[in-house]
Amino acid sequence: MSDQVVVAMSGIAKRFGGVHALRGVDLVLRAGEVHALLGENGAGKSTLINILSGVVTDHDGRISIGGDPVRFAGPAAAQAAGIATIHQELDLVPALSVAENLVLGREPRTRLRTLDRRAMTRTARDWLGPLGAEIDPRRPVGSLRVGEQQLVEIAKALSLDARVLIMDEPTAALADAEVRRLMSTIRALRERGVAVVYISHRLEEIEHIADRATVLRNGEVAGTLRPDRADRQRIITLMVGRPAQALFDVGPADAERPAEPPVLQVDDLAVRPRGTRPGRCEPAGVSLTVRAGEIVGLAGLMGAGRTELLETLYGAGPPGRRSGQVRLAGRPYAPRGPRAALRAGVGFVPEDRRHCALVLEHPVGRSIVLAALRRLTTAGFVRAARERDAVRQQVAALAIRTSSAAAPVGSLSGGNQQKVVFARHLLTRPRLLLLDEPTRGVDVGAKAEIYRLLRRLADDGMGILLASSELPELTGVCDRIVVLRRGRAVAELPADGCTGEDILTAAMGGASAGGDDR
Amino acid sequence: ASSACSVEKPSDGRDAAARNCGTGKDFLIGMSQANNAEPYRQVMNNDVQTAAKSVPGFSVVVSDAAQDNSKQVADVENFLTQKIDLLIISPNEAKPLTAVVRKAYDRGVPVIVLDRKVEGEAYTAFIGGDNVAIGRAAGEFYATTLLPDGGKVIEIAGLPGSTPAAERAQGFREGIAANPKIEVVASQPGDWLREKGQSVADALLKAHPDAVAVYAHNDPMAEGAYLAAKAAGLHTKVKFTGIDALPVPSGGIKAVEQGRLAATFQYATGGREAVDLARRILVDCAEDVPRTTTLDTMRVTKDNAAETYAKLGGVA
Amino acid sequence: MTHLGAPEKGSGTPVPAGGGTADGGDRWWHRPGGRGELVERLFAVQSLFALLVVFVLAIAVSPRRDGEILFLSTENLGNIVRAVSEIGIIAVGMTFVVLLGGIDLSVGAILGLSAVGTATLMVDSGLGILPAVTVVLLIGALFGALQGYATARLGIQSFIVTLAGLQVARGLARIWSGGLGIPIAYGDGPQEAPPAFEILNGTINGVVPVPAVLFLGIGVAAIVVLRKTAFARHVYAIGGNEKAARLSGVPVLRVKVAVFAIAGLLAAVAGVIHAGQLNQGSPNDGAGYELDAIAAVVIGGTSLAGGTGSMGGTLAGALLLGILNNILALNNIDANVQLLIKGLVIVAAAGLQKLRRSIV
Amino acid sequence: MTHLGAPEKGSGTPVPAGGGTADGGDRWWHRPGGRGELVERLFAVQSLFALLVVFVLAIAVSPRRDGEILFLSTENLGNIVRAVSEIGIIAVGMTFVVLLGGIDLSVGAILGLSAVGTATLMVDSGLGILPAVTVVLLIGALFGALQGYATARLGIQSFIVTLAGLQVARGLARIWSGGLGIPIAYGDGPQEAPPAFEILNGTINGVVPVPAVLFLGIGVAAIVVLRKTAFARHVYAIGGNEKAARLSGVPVLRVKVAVFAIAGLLAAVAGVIHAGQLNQGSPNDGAGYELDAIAAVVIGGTSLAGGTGSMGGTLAGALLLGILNNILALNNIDANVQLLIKGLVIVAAAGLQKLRRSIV
Ligand SMILES: Nc1ncnc2c1ncn2[C@@H]1O[C@H](COP(=O)(O)OP(=O)(O)OP(=O)(O)O)[C@@H](O)[C@H]1O
Ligand SMILES: Nc1ncnc2c1ncn2[C@@H]1O[C@H](COP(=O)(O)OP(=O)(O)OP(=O)(O)O)[C@@H](O)[C@H]1O
Ligand SMILES: [Mg+2]
Ligand SMILES: [Mg+2]
Repeated sequence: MSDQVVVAMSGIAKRFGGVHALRGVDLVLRAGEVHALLGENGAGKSTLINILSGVVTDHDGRISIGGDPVRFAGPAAAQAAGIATIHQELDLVPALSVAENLVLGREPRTRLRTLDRRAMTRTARDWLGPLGAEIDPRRPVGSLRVGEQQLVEIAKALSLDARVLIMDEPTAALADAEVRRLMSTIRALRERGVAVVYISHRLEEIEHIADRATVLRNGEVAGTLRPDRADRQRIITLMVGRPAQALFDVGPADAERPAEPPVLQVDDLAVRPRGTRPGRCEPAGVSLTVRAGEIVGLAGLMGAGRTELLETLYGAGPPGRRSGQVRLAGRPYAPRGPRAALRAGVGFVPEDRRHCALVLEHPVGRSIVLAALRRLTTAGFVRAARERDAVRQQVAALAIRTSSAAAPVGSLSGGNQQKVVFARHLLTRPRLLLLDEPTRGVDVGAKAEIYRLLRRLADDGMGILLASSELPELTGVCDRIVVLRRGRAVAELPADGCTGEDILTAAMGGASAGGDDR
Repeated sequence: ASSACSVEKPSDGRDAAARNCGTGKDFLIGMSQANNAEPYRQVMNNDVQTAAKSVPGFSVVVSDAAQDNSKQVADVENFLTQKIDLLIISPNEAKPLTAVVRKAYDRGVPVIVLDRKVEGEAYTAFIGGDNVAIGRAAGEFYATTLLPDGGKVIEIAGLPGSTPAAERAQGFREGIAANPKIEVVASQPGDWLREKGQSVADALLKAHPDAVAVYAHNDPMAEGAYLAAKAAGLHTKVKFTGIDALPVPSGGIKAVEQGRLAATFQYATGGREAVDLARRILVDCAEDVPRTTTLDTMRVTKDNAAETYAKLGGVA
Repeated sequence: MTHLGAPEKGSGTPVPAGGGTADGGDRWWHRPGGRGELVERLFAVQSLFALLVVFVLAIAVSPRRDGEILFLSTENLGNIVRAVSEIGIIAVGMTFVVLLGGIDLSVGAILGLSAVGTATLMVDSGLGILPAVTVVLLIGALFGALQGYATARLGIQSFIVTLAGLQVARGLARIWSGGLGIPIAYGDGPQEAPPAFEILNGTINGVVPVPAVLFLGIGVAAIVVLRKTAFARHVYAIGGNEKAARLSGVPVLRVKVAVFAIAGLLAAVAGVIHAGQLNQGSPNDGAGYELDAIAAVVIGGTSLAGGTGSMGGTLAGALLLGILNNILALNNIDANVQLLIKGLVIVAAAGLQKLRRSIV
Repeated sequence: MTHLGAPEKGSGTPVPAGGGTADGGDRWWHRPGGRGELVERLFAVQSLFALLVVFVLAIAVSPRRDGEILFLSTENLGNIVRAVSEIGIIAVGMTFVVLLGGIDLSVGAILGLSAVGTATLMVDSGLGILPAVTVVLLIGALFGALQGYATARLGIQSFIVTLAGLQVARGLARIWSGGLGIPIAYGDGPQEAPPAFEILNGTINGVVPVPAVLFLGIGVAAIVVLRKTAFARHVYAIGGNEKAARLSGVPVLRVKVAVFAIAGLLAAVAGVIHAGQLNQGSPNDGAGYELDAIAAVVIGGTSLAGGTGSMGGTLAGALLLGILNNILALNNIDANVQLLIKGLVIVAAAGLQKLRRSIV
């Protein structure tokens, strides 16, 4: 790290209506440093980097780059100034190919001013390769998995060859192997003198990679520190403003409890969908049991078929032929759609909240009650008082940070949006809750809240099936862990004494795992 | 004044026209209609079809250009592809259809033009009414019979820009000139439509509560105006006249008969006359059919309404 | 809900900062405080506000006679509402469709078909008012439902389905009527309609036209439906994000079919009124009404992208268009200039809507 | 992965490490000879395929006279292409707009305005062909650009902006022309247009109508633009995900303005041709052309949601509509029944497009 200041932001403030997202933040980025931005959901991290990347232009305060004051008119201006950004939400054009997305806005041209497709493909290969992404550049982005799309976003930002690289939760959709490759890529950038802004709620990543960290709280700087020297408890305290409980201190599973009856029994479930659905990995022989009061984890590499399994159990998979047996509370269970699943007492929190759960313009309250309207309705009319109580309870129980129940969901921070989806399905009082990466983008404090909540729900007799790419989450929260590989359940591990390495080994297919065994 | 490229040179179609005729043969007649959505034109189609039924060997196909000049050109071309024996056309507008009518005529297809003219001489016969004369007849009726003591008149005109609208307005003013006490106090287009006539009359009767009569350029608009006046309780004070006098249940003759309109003025469709001409050209091989037939108008009032309705072949 | 009770005391539950949930109260439920709230309140009634502006302007430019403002006479006001009642009723149905993220181009043609049906069934088939109207409304609803099914099931965009539906309905109307308007005469004889049907042409207390009453009645009912029912929540949800709605258990197919059926039904209602007002069922009537209805919906603040909007706005939008038409006609503005002015007002009204979003 | 059909053999197939996508099956979209490719290839030319089907059907049902298939006569085929040339040219511009995720309802009115302009400028103002046409095309492009600016800058949906634009353009055309068609007489005198302009009514080699040549020329040029330029990538990107495009530095405002300008320009081109073909500039012409053009675009496989579609499809769609119109007329189908049939064909064609997506 040199001491050369690349970017200096001072006195940055921004209000959205009545909400103070930022109240006078100073931030200095030096060449060759990885600068972490930490903070609770809604602390103002994304807003700050949106200002730096020219997305938000009407703010107070000054920005200077290399000593010269600047004022960006838009994203293009920031890019031209050497600032590349990976935004928190995936923003790619689904119908365009990987290569077209990568060079969008600065397409290479031939001498005839026409598109130079060969150069485009080459660029894409060059930047995707080091990330370990074997993605054909001609594939439409819409056919990629979320993780692959995330890699494309990263490659796209890298290809700008910028002085400043901003990454807003780049690993939220990535599994372990990809995260490791990304870390080495970032290290290489640091060597080249690039200033990296790194936002993540995974503290272990921060400890691993960051040189300095700025902690935001309520739109203000709560402190700056060196993550490798500070202990985790101190970071968390800075973030939330008071000492916090340990993340995985969820209280012990009630070991004394008699074995509860199974809520969900899956026996050799397999699905053969009609037509071809590229990129999907449907269940191809899954057996597992979830008992009442139990939290069962679903582990696997990216694309192992966790999402597809949950979707199938929720009746949201593609149409096709099913084989095997599924029982819910002892009765045969084959939902024709999400509606039937909900009625049978199954809830599902999907992993992609923007596309699968939320309407950003709709009010928080209405978003929360959507799936449970049946219970709040008499003769087709929604009972206002019941609705209000239900929303209040959920907002309190999940500590959703919103200015009002009428505020649009889109005005909430990412993590709080996730909690809204969570609340929606809790409100249906499911006996079985299917969770797909439920804490993606949720801050540490809130995560701990959610974990405690899950445990409480389980103790009240709910069965929970939790798919996650975060190994500590699986080992810390679950009672048992089922490992998927290519749509099959290949191992079942007790959470007690099971390590991340054990899970990875099983997920990769035994000790010989290495990728050369295809 | 044709130019380079290959614009068809007029060939002499006169004798070709006589080529395909005689008794005992089958004839396909193409009827190109400008817009079926106007009741007047729908009745014209019906008249042509009914009249053709009584001529042995005649079969008629009707196309609807839906008020689109280009579509009507294509319609005529498709008729030519089908090798029709005679073309009856009621053009949407004159100039745009002149070329394709000439093309048909030059190929030896006799052409009878109905209602609206085309330019030039390349057609066999024209049959149509005289809108200025009709407007004048209406004006004279106002001047002498309806409002001998004068008064304020509201005009609800046809679609802005259409020739009949202009001519019916002009004729009317010529007609009322005889009585200087008659004054046209407002004129708004009702686009030939009943509901437009109604809403325009709503506003105009409001703006001119002392108006004593409404001169509408066609019967549907007159009926619309009547409805508006009725809603305002003015229908007994104000008199209404229309134009067209179609012999159909929804037409103006019935409205006169039932007392809603004081009078209407016939604008004949010419359908029967066209088929008659066609018979003379195709069956009788007549060479010298009249080049222009101007259809007379007729004033329809309560006195002659029932009788006229029957005479024009209206169904009860 | 036992397990989700009040936040646990003392267990470290983070209290939402930033004045969030703590002070609770109804204010929290309703709206955020502060400047945003004020602006939002102002704009929530904004299409009403625009309506007011146009109303005041109309008074200002209205021609006068003997000191009387012609525009303001009870009769003229009644006429305005009567004149917009058909478009207004259609616009109510259109609002549901647009909220769903769709569009319905067939409503004008359905109006024509229904007007023909009303006249034919009463006059030629000799049905009574109730059976005739019932049949016509059923046809309209069924036609709409079929279109909804085609969009929802085959996944074809509603623009295309209803563009085709427009042609089909128009063709059917012309075939049914033989291409000519069917006049409605009143009386007890054969070929005559029950005189009671003429009520559609009448007024209540000699002031308020019956179609106007129907329009406002339907409008108010629709406001209630849209505010209070689960069905409306489903419509908004589908319009906002169909996939999310499906995953939340919304019966997407059923809701879509119902919405298009409502649009068809209301177009048929407008058709019955049309026949009653004009004493005639004409197959060519209603052409272009769909565009006016859509304009009313959009001026009322409902987004064509679906998912946001209100019914009150649509009513205000329809009335605004009606006043505009009326005042232009009262002032004898040239028909072509009227076209220009109306075009510009539509853009201005839609622009105002956008302004709102960017301020709040 | 095994999603291509065959069940997985040998349950022990190991996973590629670090992500499951490396298996060859995922490259279905270019794997030579794969089933996916075949289906995709088949459907890529699918609107062409539909065109072929309709063509063959037309031959089969064509009336014959003296053994000659009337449909197939050179003259008839020429007529078909000439008849669709205006709609086709408009549809080319419309394709850009629809790819962008917008819609342009004003093109028919712009056609009318341009036809009036062409006639007036040549006949009344005595301009030569080149200056007159240039002015008209500029007006069309400017009108489109203004609409594009209004949508892009004020954020009003293009449906509304162009609906208003339709009224404004129609009003201007009527005012400019005095409401009457302006006839074009040829000659060298005053009030006469240069005879060379009549070329638009002529044929090349006595066979191919000039408007048809223009249509196909513009179509091919548009195909090239859409395939080969960065501009086209930007259009697709904005239509697919406007926010992503903006974040990538695509000049969204400029692209939108350009696209609507192109649509206006091409509508003006169609207007010039229209005036040339009909020897008249009539202010009411072109009404409803926008819907036909949109139908051609959608039948050609371009999604109204924006972001996906092709220009070749649009050309095929326009020709398909032309053949349909022609064969229905040749068979003397009743005008009302024609309406029904066309409606159903449009839905069927759009349904076919959907089928494609769900199969591939
Ligand atoms: N467009 C907006 N309109 C209104 N309020 C907004 C908007 N964007 C952000 N906010 C508010 O600004 C605050 C900061 O949000 P921001 O997205 O910066 O948080 P964050 O630190 O990135 O959180 P997370 O970790 O959940 O992503 C939050 O209170 C949020 O509700
Ligand atoms: N071409 C496609 N068509 C439809 N759905 C797809 C496609 N590609 C990916 N998906 C779906 O997108 C979702 C996200 O995939 P993601 O990249 O998150 O995989 P993952 O969650 O890591 O893997 P898994 O959950 O299967 O272990 C999955 O439901 C996947 O089935
Ligand atoms: Mg954020
Ligand atoms: Mg997943």
